[in-house]
Amino acid sequence: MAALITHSPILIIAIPLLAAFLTLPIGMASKKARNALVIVSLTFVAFLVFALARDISINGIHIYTLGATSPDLTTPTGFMVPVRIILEVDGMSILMGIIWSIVSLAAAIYSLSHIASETGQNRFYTLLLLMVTGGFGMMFTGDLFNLFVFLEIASISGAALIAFRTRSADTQEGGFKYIVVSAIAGLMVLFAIGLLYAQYNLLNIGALAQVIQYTTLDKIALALLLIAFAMKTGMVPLHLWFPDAYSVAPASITGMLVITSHACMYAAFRVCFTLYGGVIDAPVVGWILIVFGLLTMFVGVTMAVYQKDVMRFMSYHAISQLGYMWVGVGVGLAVLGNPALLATYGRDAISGGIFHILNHAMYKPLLFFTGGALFHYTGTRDLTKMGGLAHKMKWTTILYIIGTLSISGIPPLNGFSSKILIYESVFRFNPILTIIGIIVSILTLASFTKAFHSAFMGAELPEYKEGKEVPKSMIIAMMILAAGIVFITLFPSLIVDWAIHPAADALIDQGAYINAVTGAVP
Amino acid sequence: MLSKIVRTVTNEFMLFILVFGFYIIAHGHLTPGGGFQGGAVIVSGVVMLLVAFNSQELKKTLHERALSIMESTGALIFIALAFAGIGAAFFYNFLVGTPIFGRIPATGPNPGDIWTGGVIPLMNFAVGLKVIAGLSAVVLAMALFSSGEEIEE
Amino acid sequence: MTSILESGYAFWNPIIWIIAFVVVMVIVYFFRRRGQKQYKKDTAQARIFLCGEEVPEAGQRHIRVGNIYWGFFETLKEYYNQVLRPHTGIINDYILWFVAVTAISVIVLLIAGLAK
Amino acid sequence: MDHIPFNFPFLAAALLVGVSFYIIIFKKNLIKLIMGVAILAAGVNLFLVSLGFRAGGAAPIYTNVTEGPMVMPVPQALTLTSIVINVAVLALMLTMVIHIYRHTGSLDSEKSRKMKG
Repeated sequence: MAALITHSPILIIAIPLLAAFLTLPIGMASKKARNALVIVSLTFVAFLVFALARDISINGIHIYTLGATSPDLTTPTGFMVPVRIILEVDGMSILMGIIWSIVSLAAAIYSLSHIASETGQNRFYTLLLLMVTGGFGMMFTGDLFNLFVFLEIASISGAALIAFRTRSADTQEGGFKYIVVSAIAGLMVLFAIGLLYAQYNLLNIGALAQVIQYTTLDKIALALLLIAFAMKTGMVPLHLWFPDAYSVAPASITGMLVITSHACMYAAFRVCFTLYGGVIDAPVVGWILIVFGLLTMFVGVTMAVYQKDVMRFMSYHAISQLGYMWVGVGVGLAVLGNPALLATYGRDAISGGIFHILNHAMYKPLLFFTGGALFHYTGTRDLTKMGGLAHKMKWTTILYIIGTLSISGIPPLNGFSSKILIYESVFRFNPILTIIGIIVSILTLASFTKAFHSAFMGAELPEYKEGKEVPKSMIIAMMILAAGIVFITLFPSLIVDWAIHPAADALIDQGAYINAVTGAVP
Repeated sequence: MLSKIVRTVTNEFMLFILVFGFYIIAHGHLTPGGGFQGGAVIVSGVVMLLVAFNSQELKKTLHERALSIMESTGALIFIALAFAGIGAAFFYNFLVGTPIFGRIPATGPNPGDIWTGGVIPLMNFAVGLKVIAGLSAVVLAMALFSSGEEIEE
Repeated sequence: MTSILESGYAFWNPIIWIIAFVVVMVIVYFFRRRGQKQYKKDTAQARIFLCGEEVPEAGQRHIRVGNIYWGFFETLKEYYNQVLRPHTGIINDYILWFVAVTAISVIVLLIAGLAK
Repeated sequence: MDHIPFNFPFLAAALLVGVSFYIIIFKKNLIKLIMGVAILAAGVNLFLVSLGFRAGGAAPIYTNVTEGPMVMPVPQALTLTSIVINVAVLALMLTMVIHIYRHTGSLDSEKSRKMKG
């Protein structure tokens, strides 16, 4: 068990990779065996993630050096700086890892019946597992170039999955837009990494953070990294590709793509807080994040009210919710240089932003899955053609209501507990931010009521009289996420104390991240 | 399908391209090159075959299914080699000092010894296998696409 | 208690909300119990009554998504005209926005650096 | 004036990046757009590989090398990885464009789009 935990960071990345290339030979022999392989490997990965989380909460940051004689040997004998690939898992990384393990497992279970009628399922699961690898890699790596590689792995497999259903033109268009945007964002990240490498000859984030100077080139690199990751996240006005790509993907993949967005957001936070943490012009960058965050919230939600396609509608909501996180963490970043303000409300703002990532990662895939269930039942994404579906889809309706109440921040549910953290801490920074946040929340509820009415309410329509509730595996996948929502709803302070505050402290405390790499010199 | 002269020359050249590609793969740990580069060289031969014969002809020899299995095998060998070092750490070069590719060359300029590098030459072969299969499948699929045929699975 | 979330001003406890919710549900159930039970199913008593008019078919009766919030969009027409303009759906424009935002960020960061 | 030849690769990289962004933003043909992405990748790769250049350096491989300075190996490894990734990206893009052309009969990014707003 101890050895398993020691090696768990790389096992979490490598097991989906191994399973990805096993799906093809096994899937040719038996479909059932392949499905079992996918589910079992992802369950095992989820178990490893939770075991690692427990270890990190006890022993602090977990370091893993690839190819070394011992995993904690970060700097090889005879070298001054870390040269090997290093995985570094701290409180923030492991929180993202927990989210990703739950959502990817739910998405795989959902796919079992959502994809059942498509051809090329072996490839589908290969790509899905590769995407899982890419996501975990982005979250756990302590090396800038590795971040780029895993970003590209996640992007390429994601684009292929978006375009998986080749029958219709819009999937191809969505996949093409996603891959073009990803390729350009990825290349800009690489360019920025080159700028940093040219000055410091380092790629390790911790070692780089120790020597970084904030020269003009560093500023350009910061802007490139920040905006490239923000584009992958879907920040207004760089969100235009987001609904195009997310609305056409199979619903299980859309749920996972939301978390890859969060992974890019995590990378942006990592760059701002850890890489540039000591030297960054915190108020300016913080205000950039806040301004774009407000724009994201407001434009996202107003565009969502306008939509008539159920998946596009939810995609715009995903954009709008991402704005809350940018604002929360942006406020924290703006007061990073001021310990007094940071203690009064900065830490709470960052915690609220991160808590919102966790909550959003539970209810948004759930809503996308219900959207996929609607598509599964009706064969269309067009809300104007739907109506009266609650008569037939009882489980989907209940789960949709849970997701709706949660995303709108209706009090007993988890969406509210993170929003109140953001509102109250941000209010002390600038009251206008809270007011806009509340308006956006109201509009969110209004638009979800509209979608709920047009899809589920009303008399039973003659064209949907026939048909059954969606298959069991889809319901189970939605149930997993709904159970997560209920758990966070009932025990918000348990979650905040055990997961969110360590994550926020991991972002604020740059020194611990650096020491974990450079302090371990033998 | 191009003329008989082109086809014959292509067939003859294919051997040299294969040999050169494998040379690059095998010497990946000593000279510039490696799995991807050597694989790409061999796939350039496949592209040449594709030009000389047409995609329908080539499809009879290069089966989609075989290419898929070959690609998966290459990837699996690579990951298995990485996993094999997990006694120390993932990707640990456990073959150094053993009879297989285990010689340790002197640091500094040396004439080059093929029997060095530990798992690196083996990984080069695995990557080479994957690249040959993967890129061949890509060019073949695109050629079939543009000739208007659907590929199954 | 693991449910109480302390924020800056006050505390937040979902359990209280759930208890309140349950109490409201009990009251609602009480009122529902007091309703008529003697009506006959599958007769005119249970049918929809619309001032004696013919009730339209289910498909006609349902208010579709396009007709909801008409007034909202009518009021915000100007805003929507503006905000829909960048949503062209053309991939080239997406990259133009990226270049523009990156350029603005670089300029902002450089000017902020000069001010110090 | 001594340093000008060594800055030349960076100027070329900047030129490539500029040209590629011009193509990506202003050319509506999807195949040209893919070419733009390829040129952008080439520009970034050129930038990376010229970072590691040292005047008079030999290739960073010990086999049969002459004594003297070597260029830096890490940027070359980065460039190689980036090239491999770009092969995958370009292949995927081309496949999707083939599909788009099949469905819509057009390669124009304005005419072939189905989604907006």
